[in-house]
Amino acid sequence: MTVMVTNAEVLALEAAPAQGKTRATATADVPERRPAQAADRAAQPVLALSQIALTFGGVAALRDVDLAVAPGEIRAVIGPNGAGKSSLLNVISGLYRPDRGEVWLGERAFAQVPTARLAAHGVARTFQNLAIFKGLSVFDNVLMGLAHRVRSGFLRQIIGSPLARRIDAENRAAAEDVIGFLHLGEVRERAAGTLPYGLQKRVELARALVARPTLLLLDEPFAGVTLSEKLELSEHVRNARDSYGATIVLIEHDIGVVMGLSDRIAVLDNGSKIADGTPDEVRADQAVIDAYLGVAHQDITELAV
Amino acid sequence: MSAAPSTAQLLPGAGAFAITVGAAVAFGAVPLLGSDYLMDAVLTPFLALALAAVGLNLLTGYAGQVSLGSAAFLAVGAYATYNLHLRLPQLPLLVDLVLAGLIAAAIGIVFGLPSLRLRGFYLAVSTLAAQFFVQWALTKFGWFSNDNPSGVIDAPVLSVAGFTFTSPAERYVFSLSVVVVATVLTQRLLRAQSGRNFIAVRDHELAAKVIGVPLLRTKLLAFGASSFLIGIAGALWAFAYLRTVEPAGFNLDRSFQILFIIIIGGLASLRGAFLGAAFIVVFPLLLSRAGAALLGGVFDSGVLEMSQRIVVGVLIIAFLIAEPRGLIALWDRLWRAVARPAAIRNT
Amino acid sequence: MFDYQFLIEVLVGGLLSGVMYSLVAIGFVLIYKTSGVLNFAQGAMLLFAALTFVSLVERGSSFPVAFVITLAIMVVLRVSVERAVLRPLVNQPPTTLFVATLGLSYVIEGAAQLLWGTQVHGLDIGISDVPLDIAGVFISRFDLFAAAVAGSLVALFALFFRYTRTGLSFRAVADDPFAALAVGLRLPRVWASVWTASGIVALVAGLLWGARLGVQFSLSLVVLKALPVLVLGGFDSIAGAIIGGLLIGAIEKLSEVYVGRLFGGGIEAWAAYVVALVLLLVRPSGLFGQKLVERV
Amino acid sequence: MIKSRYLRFAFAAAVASVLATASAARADEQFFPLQSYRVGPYAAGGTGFFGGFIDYLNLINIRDGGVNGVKLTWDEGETQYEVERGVEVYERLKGRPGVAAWNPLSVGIAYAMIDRITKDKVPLITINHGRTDSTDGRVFPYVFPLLLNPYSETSGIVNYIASREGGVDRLKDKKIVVLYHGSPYGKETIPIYKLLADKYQFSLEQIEVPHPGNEQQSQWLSIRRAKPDYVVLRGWGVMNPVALKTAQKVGFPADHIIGNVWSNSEEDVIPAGDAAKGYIAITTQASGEQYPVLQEVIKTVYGAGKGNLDDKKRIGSVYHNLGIVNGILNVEAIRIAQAKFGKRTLTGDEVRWGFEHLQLDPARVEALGAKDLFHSINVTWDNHEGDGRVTFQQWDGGKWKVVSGWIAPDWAFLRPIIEKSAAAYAKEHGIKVRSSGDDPVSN
Repeated sequence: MTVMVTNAEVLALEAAPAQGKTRATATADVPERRPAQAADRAAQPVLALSQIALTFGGVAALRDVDLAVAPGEIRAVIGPNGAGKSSLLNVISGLYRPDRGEVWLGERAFAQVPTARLAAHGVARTFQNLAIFKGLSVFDNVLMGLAHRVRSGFLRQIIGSPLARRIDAENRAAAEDVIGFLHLGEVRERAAGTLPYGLQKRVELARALVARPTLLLLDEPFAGVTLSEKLELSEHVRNARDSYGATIVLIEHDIGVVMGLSDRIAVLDNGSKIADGTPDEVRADQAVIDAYLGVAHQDITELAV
Repeated sequence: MSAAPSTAQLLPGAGAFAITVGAAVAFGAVPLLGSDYLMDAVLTPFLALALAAVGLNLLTGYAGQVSLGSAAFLAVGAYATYNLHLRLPQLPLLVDLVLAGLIAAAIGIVFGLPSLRLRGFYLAVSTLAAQFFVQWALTKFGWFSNDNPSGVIDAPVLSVAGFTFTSPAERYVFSLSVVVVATVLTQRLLRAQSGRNFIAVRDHELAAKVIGVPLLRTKLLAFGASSFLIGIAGALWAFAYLRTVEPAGFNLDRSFQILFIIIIGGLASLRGAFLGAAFIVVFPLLLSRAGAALLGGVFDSGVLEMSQRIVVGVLIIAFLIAEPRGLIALWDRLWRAVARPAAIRNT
Repeated sequence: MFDYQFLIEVLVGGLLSGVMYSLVAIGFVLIYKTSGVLNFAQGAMLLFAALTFVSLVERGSSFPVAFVITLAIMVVLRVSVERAVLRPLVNQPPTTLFVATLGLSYVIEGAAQLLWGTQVHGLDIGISDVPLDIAGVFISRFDLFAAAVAGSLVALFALFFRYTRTGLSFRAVADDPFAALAVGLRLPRVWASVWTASGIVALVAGLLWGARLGVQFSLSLVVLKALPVLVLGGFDSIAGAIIGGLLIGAIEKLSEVYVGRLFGGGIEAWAAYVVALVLLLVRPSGLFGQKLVERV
Repeated sequence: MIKSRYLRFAFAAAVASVLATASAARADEQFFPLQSYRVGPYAAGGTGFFGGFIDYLNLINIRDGGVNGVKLTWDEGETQYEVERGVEVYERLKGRPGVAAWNPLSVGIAYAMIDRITKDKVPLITINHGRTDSTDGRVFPYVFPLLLNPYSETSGIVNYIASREGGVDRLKDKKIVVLYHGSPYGKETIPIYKLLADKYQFSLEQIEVPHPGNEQQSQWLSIRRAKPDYVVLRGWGVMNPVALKTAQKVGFPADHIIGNVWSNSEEDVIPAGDAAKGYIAITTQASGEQYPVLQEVIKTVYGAGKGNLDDKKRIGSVYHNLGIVNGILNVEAIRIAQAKFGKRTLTGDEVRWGFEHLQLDPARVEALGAKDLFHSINVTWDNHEGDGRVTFQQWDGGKWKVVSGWIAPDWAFLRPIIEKSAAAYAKEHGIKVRSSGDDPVSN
């Protein structure tokens, strides 16, 4: 019975993109392209985790988790609270060092991903509890997403050497583009700290997108956001993949949104992966239902409101 | 500390106009009309402390690294300039100043290293190590003060390209030009990517790391640039203002004074540094002059001084309660209230 | 041959003076632990307490009477300061609060001198400083007395924290002010009582240091001795303040007596900070301070 | 913009009020600008010294109607013993008409003013302190370390210790420790102690006490290990009582501790309580109020309710008497200058001439009512110290008692050292060394 309800919710979502504010760029043909993309999933994965195990002082947060993310895919990782989703993302972005296993970014493997060079590897992420720079304006926040590209030293910046000016101009153009893309135009000069929560989430997304990352890690982007903002944000996430060509890994515990948005879903439950497949396969998977049944009533009421 | 829109943005036209008028008054009217007292006892110290506050604001206001040892870098700047001038006489004074600033920057970077692991008051109190060490070293090793038995150094003559700055007005103009140039360069740095990196490191160090901001280089640049500015301010304080200096003049009270200036003036704002310096340097003098003039007969100078100290203390607390973001926020609010009708009219 | 007897004397002297440092440090810890404020007016309040006590004694009142009156004045002063200065600034960043307490120290220093004059006062609390000679090692009676007082004060606080309700509320507020608020602890009352407790420590420290230095303006400079103790022991731990104090006292004396000669003496001032700094690089929030957990 | 308008208005008002008072003054008045410090760590010294100085000026005004009819006026500016405050008060008061001399009683402020007063041609008086080489009037025409410069004080202390040991030759193999305050004032005498140690073959150790000196456990433990015969205390402020208390703690006898001229006041010993009993200190002026000039101050000045000290018990204290003596020297210099230039308001340079001829033999000192208060002074154009003699006083727990006659430092030995250091200063600053008293002063 519980599944039925979520299904309705999902259908509503699926219909949304059709009438939603479609961007000028060619998103119209999205439905046809998706099956083709699924076919070449066997191509080199953008991200692959093999046998990742992580313990915090005896408590096993992750138990031998494998995950592969194909280029251009919206890959979701869901699971109840405390399932290890955020730990997984922190392992991918190098904040935690796994006890065992490796993280493959494209063709390079890391025992621990060097966080400082994440941006250089084309990886960007957002944070669960919103890591924007309150003291900077929205535009400057977005500009910060390209910090790793600024090769000119501080002296060149002071003098305003040709190199410094060229890089600055390129960055500003890219920032303008993303500001327009995520409709942040009218708040661009305001200090990020003064914006409502939903808008701040969008600024963080813009900052992650501006460097046109090959891999975009989203840590519960829909947490604490109103329903209408959820729709808008999922719209932006889909556009991010389509017009910015980013492969997206989405960590979320709100099943409704995820089902409609992601190509494939992995389900974690207290540290281990219990299911991995398309939204339909996962929805039918008994292990997933049992895991969620345990917490189902709580999630459902939240959705029903 | 959100960077409130500065006055210039409110009245774009007025900004440029205000700067030109300000420059005309500062460089022209004041030196010609102002009294020796005004320049030698009020404006020159104000400029030196304002430059030191600009330096500390860069480190504490923009980059979020609290430092209680800024007086040590004032001392390094003063003693380095003295020794460069003494031991390498062929170098022009301006080169001495820049080199002294670089020496102060180098020492600033060394004492900035703990900031990679320490935060908040642990970092602040560990910068005290710089304060006490530098003060001890300058008194202990006679070489720094040319083996003067008491460790006091006398100011070299301030001469640039043949022109000597001796009278209070000339020394004032010399300090003013150095401070204006240094502040403009600092502003360019803070408007560029490095400035944004500072604020990023202050507001969310982890996010800054993830998006590729070089934490080590950014923090050390903050310490280095801040100590560079404070070093030059120290040289101005010693040679344009006091013209003789002893290490005790750069004690902990001096560090606290500079911290007062940027907190009262307003963190992460260059104009805040100047406003704060005006409050901390000029206001007590005004208070003591007014006190002496009005109540001179009734109380002796001691009682006046103590009551004046209470008034300054109370005002500091009152300002912090009224506007935690400092005078600059009060000033901008005042300006916005005055300028709002004007702004509407000319947009 | 190496004079071990002298080494013991330096060590004991260092430890005992370290106790005096931790006495001052505890005044800081109490406030920082419960409200995150580094109360730099503690030095001025220490001076004010000692000055009030001495002036009362000189005006004829006996020690106990003067102690009680001074205590009352300190309580009133601390509560009003907490109410007038700290509460309006309650959620401001630590640097703003730090500077507010600096401003407060100006006010108190000015008021103390206006009220009681700028004269220097002797304070004899009846404990002679003629050293005990234990097997050739000189140990000062005064230091032992000071150590006993500090020790009993610390024990008192430890018991107070562990077994009384208000003590428990202190610890709750220290751990998580919002949670404490949620369970209905009246935060303002806790902060007022914490400031009073730290006022009592300031009074005791003021009398002990006053007896040693004489009650004069420079008494407020004693806080500089407490800062390295806080850094080493951790800003928010009483145990850290005690052990940190002992360590800093010993390190200061040993470094000055044995290593000072190489640097030409006078290294005491910065030696304590450098040692605290080195240990800090190993443990960024002091030996006993709460580790700063950053929620990502 | 609003701010600076307010600023300009405030200054105009302040300057106007200052000018008003000045013009109203009658023609012949001699003005003393005072950079006093009545607040902060050194308030005890400041209130005593400036209290004594003002008391003596009042005495001259009330009793004699000024110096030969020229009334003495003064104005105080608070400096809290901080150099930049001292400079600010200097800039504020230097413009007043008839400035006689500056008496800052602060090493830091004195150093900062040497260039300024030389340019203004106004004498700077640093009684018992200041730059030792400023004794050489040929290089420092406007600076007067009257009575005692730090080197003479050192020589006086060593001579006193020698007298207690039964003669200079008995100093051989004695061990003296100098405990000095970690500041320019404290370090000034390091070289001269070394020279005297070589000369008299006594072993010497100099230990620094970091400012403010409120904790000296390690210094006194080193002293206990060194087991010296005497400890010279070259302290200032809180360092003095703490030194005496800690000495008692390590069992060092107080009567073998010799305090220098800035560790010799009641305020330095009272806080130490019984630990100070027996402690001996050098002084250029005895303490106590039994001297005729003190009695007159009490009768006429305090009698007329114009006494500067609020606590009458401090009359006759070491600092108060130092202020009185400093008053006597300033007034007599003016009297001597008036004899040459006329009984009117003198210029700074004329007062300088007065100081360069300030010779008060014991008879003249007695006529001034200061017999046994201070010995004598003999300033010449090239010796700005004036060969002041010193005496030693012992604290008996209640007051200072003089325990030695007037002792003369070894001036002959010190003079060449002073001239060498002054010559170096002259070379570094391009000052022409004067060859005679009437030489017009260069720069």
